[in-house]
Amino acid sequence: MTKRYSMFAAILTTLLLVGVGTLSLNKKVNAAGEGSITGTVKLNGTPPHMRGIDMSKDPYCSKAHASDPAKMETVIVGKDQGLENVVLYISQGLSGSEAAQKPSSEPVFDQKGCMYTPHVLAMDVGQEYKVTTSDQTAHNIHPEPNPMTGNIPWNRSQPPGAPPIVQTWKAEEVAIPVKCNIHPWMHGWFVVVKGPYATTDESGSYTIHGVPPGSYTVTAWQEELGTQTAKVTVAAGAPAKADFTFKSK
Amino acid sequence: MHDITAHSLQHHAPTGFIRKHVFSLDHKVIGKQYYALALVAAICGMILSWLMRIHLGWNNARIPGLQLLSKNGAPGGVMTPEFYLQLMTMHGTIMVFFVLTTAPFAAFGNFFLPIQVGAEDMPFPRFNMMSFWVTFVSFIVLMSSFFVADGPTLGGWTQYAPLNAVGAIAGPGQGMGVVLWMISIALFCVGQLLGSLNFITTTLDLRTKGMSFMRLPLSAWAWFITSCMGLTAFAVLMPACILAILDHVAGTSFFVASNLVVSDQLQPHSGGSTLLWQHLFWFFGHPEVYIAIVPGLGIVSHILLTNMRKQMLSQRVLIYCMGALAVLSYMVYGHHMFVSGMNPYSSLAFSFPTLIITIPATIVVLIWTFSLYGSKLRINSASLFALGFISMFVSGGVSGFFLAQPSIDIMLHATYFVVGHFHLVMAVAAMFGIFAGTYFWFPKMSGRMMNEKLGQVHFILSFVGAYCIFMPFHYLGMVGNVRRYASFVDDFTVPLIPVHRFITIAALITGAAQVIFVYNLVYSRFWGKLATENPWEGTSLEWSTTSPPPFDNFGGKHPVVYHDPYQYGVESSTGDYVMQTSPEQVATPRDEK
Amino acid sequence: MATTLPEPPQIEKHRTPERGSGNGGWKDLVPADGDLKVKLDYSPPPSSTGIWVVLFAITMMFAAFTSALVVRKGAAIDWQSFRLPPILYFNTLLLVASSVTLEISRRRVAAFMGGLKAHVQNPARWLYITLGLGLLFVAGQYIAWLQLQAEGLYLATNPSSSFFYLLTVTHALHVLGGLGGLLYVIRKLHKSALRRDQLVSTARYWHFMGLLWVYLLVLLWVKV
Amino acid sequence: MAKLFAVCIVVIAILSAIPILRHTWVAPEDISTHGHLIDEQMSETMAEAGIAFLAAQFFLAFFIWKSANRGSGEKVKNFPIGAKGLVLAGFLVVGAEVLALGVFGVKAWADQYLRPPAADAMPIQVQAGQFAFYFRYPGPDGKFGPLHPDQISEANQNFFGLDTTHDPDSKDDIVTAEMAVPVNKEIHLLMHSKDLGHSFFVRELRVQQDFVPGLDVSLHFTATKIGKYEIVCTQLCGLGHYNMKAYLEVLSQQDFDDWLKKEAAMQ
Repeated sequence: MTKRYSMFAAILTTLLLVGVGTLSLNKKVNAAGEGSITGTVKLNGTPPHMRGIDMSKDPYCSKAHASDPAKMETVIVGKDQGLENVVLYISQGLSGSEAAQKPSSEPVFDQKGCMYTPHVLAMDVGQEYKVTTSDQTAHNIHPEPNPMTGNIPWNRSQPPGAPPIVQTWKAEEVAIPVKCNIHPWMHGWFVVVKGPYATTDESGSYTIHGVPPGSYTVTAWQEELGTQTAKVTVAAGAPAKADFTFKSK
Repeated sequence: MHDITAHSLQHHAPTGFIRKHVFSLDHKVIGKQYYALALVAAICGMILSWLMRIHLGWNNARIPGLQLLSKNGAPGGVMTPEFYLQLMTMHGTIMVFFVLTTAPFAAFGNFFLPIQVGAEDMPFPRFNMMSFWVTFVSFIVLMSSFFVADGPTLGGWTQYAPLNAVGAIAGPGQGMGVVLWMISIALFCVGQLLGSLNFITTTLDLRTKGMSFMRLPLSAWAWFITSCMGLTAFAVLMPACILAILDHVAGTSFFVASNLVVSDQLQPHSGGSTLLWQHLFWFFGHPEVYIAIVPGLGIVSHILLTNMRKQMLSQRVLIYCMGALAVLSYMVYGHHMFVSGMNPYSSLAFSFPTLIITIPATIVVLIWTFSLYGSKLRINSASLFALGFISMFVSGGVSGFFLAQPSIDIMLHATYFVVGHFHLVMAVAAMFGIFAGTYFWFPKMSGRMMNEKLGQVHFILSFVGAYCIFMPFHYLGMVGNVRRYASFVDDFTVPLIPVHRFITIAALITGAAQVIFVYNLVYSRFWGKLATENPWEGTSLEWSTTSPPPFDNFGGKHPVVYHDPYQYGVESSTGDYVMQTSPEQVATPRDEK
Repeated sequence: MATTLPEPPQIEKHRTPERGSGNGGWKDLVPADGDLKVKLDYSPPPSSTGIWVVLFAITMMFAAFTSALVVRKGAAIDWQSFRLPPILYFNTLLLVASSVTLEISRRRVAAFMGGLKAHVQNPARWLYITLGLGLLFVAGQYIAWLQLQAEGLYLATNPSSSFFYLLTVTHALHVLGGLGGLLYVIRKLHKSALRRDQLVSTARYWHFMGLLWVYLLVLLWVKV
Repeated sequence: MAKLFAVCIVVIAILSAIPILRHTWVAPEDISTHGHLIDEQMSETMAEAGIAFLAAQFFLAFFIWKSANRGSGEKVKNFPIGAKGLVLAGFLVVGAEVLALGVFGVKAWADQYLRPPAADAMPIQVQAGQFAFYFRYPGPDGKFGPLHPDQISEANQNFFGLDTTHDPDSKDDIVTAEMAVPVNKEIHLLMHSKDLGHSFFVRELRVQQDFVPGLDVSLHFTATKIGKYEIVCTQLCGLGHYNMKAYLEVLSQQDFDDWLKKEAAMQ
């Protein structure tokens, strides 16, 4: 008896799974119909002083910055107060299946002139990201996630000419600090979110693509100035707008 | 524990493969097992050193296939700094513990100590068996750390605190790797303690009729002295390892100080003493070095005597010197810590006994060298390696002059000078002792002779090669080239890279030469020509029994000893020597008494 | 309890010099003229030498722990002393008592083996008592640990507690080893295959455990 | 074979001695006031050790050459000076030698470690951490502010964990990544480790000292030659050990003051 029941249950679940699968497929198919969220992030107030970085410890690094001295990158303000490196993501309103979609592009975290480019790297949960090095000196990459989240810290070095390191994060976390112990000033962030996300460019503007119609809460995260949220409603085709303004401390 | 004596009283040779060859109670089989373990370990250690040398010679060169050894450690065959350090740590640990301690002490000692004192077996065969198998397990545990998450520890064989206790945040291998290392070494200590227990009781209680202490061969003396050192040293290292494991796993703070911020994270420990680990470790660590070399002294003297066909100028002095070395080795350990932040006055206090150690060492060398005068030296692989041992011992010893002085140590500490020093005096010399012992005793252990020609080729290559590798280390050190660097980014080290390449090439060739030895060993084991009872015309007890000896060593009867060892250069019915067991009376050439 | 003993074993004679192994080596020299004036002088059987070696190793181990404690406390700013659980003193009594009972049984068995008293009633009894006392001691130590944990003092709470657990647990483990030895002796006795030196070395080990514990207690009392 | 071996020994001994005699590889020139003591000690030891080394190797080779494979007819002889003579020689010669070395050595060591720094020595704090050194100058007030390990953040370049908002002493402290010192001025170096065991080694200064976590040690030296030198770590501290460096700038008093101003402005 029980055997037969379990058999029946099994068939049912498979059917369900197939159904869900096809649904989500349909979503992908009419991705054209999806909306997007765009806007700008600005700083209100005088930009804080970004202290210079003395790289004399490693001659290779200091040579790389001989012409333009390196500065800290915690708050970078572009033209008309646009804030760079702010990560925007949808904190509420996404259904599980929508959140589960992976963006196609693979985020790349490069080590260049003993600095991280980009300084902040946003990615989706479980999405593969790549760590590369363009330097002729060895770095070690040492992300230190919060142990509570279930993300596992790692620490590996990348000598010149070593192949890229490809990794994923298994849990949502805003944000994971990344550092290089060999060059203590090297510091960056991994921002791991569910669903679509965007990072502001030097003018502070951004666009989150691939947002299905609906109303959401968008969160903007800045490493120094904290987070802000805004409610937006996305209609098919028309991009919704959400601007943010951080007050400088 | 106690019924084992009873067991060895009614001696029956075991039947059945397991009891005979695997879990054997026979000291001879256990000795061979130790030898095999040491051989495997030595090969592993040598391969590791090759990889290190290649990396040092040609930085960031792709070593094809290296990524198979460790995917993360050598992505695409390029060795990462952490992997270099992991290889270095494992090389040191394997060589010091599983080769230099097991081969001359545990392997040869197990096989020949009971025979040389005229006993049937060790008093506690079960402990003896345990001692091997515990050591074996500890080796497996150590090697297994290659296969855990981020590889073995990179802390060096000294495993300084607090690097050994703060965990994975301090770097790859500092998580599971360290724990496995500590467990492995703690187990190793247990194994060697059990071994020392057997060695000491054998020498004290199981000497046969007529075998007074002064009639013990020098090798037996060396093993006895070594086991006394081992008993003291390993009994201190084990607690230290336990403390370190607790610090690492249970969050205690024996060695980890308060307010440490590793990689921007404040550590939870409080108030531990960093120097405490160094004191405990080096209290073991320095005697350990002598545990590696003293058996060599004994073996070499034994072999030289047999091949010189005359007595040493004085056997007693050699014994006293070995004893003096053993005692002094506990008073000098602080010379590893001159610049460690220890009280500068204690640095001075430690430097004088260290300098004094050169006196017994020098006397040993003088006795050896000047005893050669007027001898009828027989040149064979064994005696060659024994003589090579002397040369190496001297070369490595004189550099001790420098390191014994705190003021000079300011300049040379932690440079390649140290590496050259301890490799010559401890590693190479001890290895030569092992080789000499192998060529000398192989007939007795296996019943077959080793190939003499191959042996001599192997010797000359090893001798020249060893110097080519380790002499340049001293020069590097004098320039100030710091050891334990994965690659040389300092401007001034760039002109030294050719030297490193030379060393690397020499290391590869010399290493390859060891293949001859392994081949010779394996070939002779099965197809070598049969050995007689006493191929070298030796006098000590091991030559008065068949090769290989029967299960109870002397075939039921018990040897009676009539002479001091080494009655060479006399007229007797047998030739120019008298066995210890022969009652024949001869005029001893020059008696010491 | 299997206490019926068969015939008492033979009176122990010095074993014949013919066996090389296990009976102690011959210290007397054989003069080179070859005639053997062999005095009946032999070193003690290995087990009684061996036990001293073992005890030495254990001493070294605890010496290392002690020096660690002294250094660690010397360097410490974070050392918090605490009151030792009173039960420890009771345990001490137990262990001392066990030493006494073991001594009694050792003499009885020795006399019994020596055949001086052919009909000692059940020489094993005192061994069983010793065994019981030893078990009680370990149990008592366990209770002491429970009490400390009830006070919130765990292994990693403070260096003082770390050392307390470290020393007491290590000692307790060694005591358990001694209990094993006792069981072994009892078994041998019932098989009437016990050799005197086996009992002697077990006794030495046990007494040493008692001494060691007293030392540790003083150490903890002074330092912790 | 014996003769080949003997020749090998001699050749190797000579070859190993040549680079020493020709000073092919020597330590970089000494730029400190105490360094010459160490160098002298070094060369004395080199002379004695070198002679011992060569003598031992030559004797060994000679005896091997002479006594190898002698005919069965010949008798074995003993060296005229018996064991007693050798032991005596060992004790007297080597004993005197090492004793002399030890005693003279004390001078160099004492100058570096037993003599307290001069009262007007300039204090500089160095902090070692994985895998870089950072230096702190007390600034005009000549006082170092307290350290707050919980506030250490390399991301914000607060390497020492200073609290400039609350500690007045910290306000004017100057934190730098390279170490500049005025020439011919005694420096009192206060050594502090942030995380693990490290070491401070400057070859030209003839200075090496470990950092002890949880225990601040100090060091003093006087640099006598203007130039740029390397500070390296010699205590295995992790994967970046080989690249744990900083640079020591020995400047004229004038340049040093300017440099300090520049660094102060960068804070």
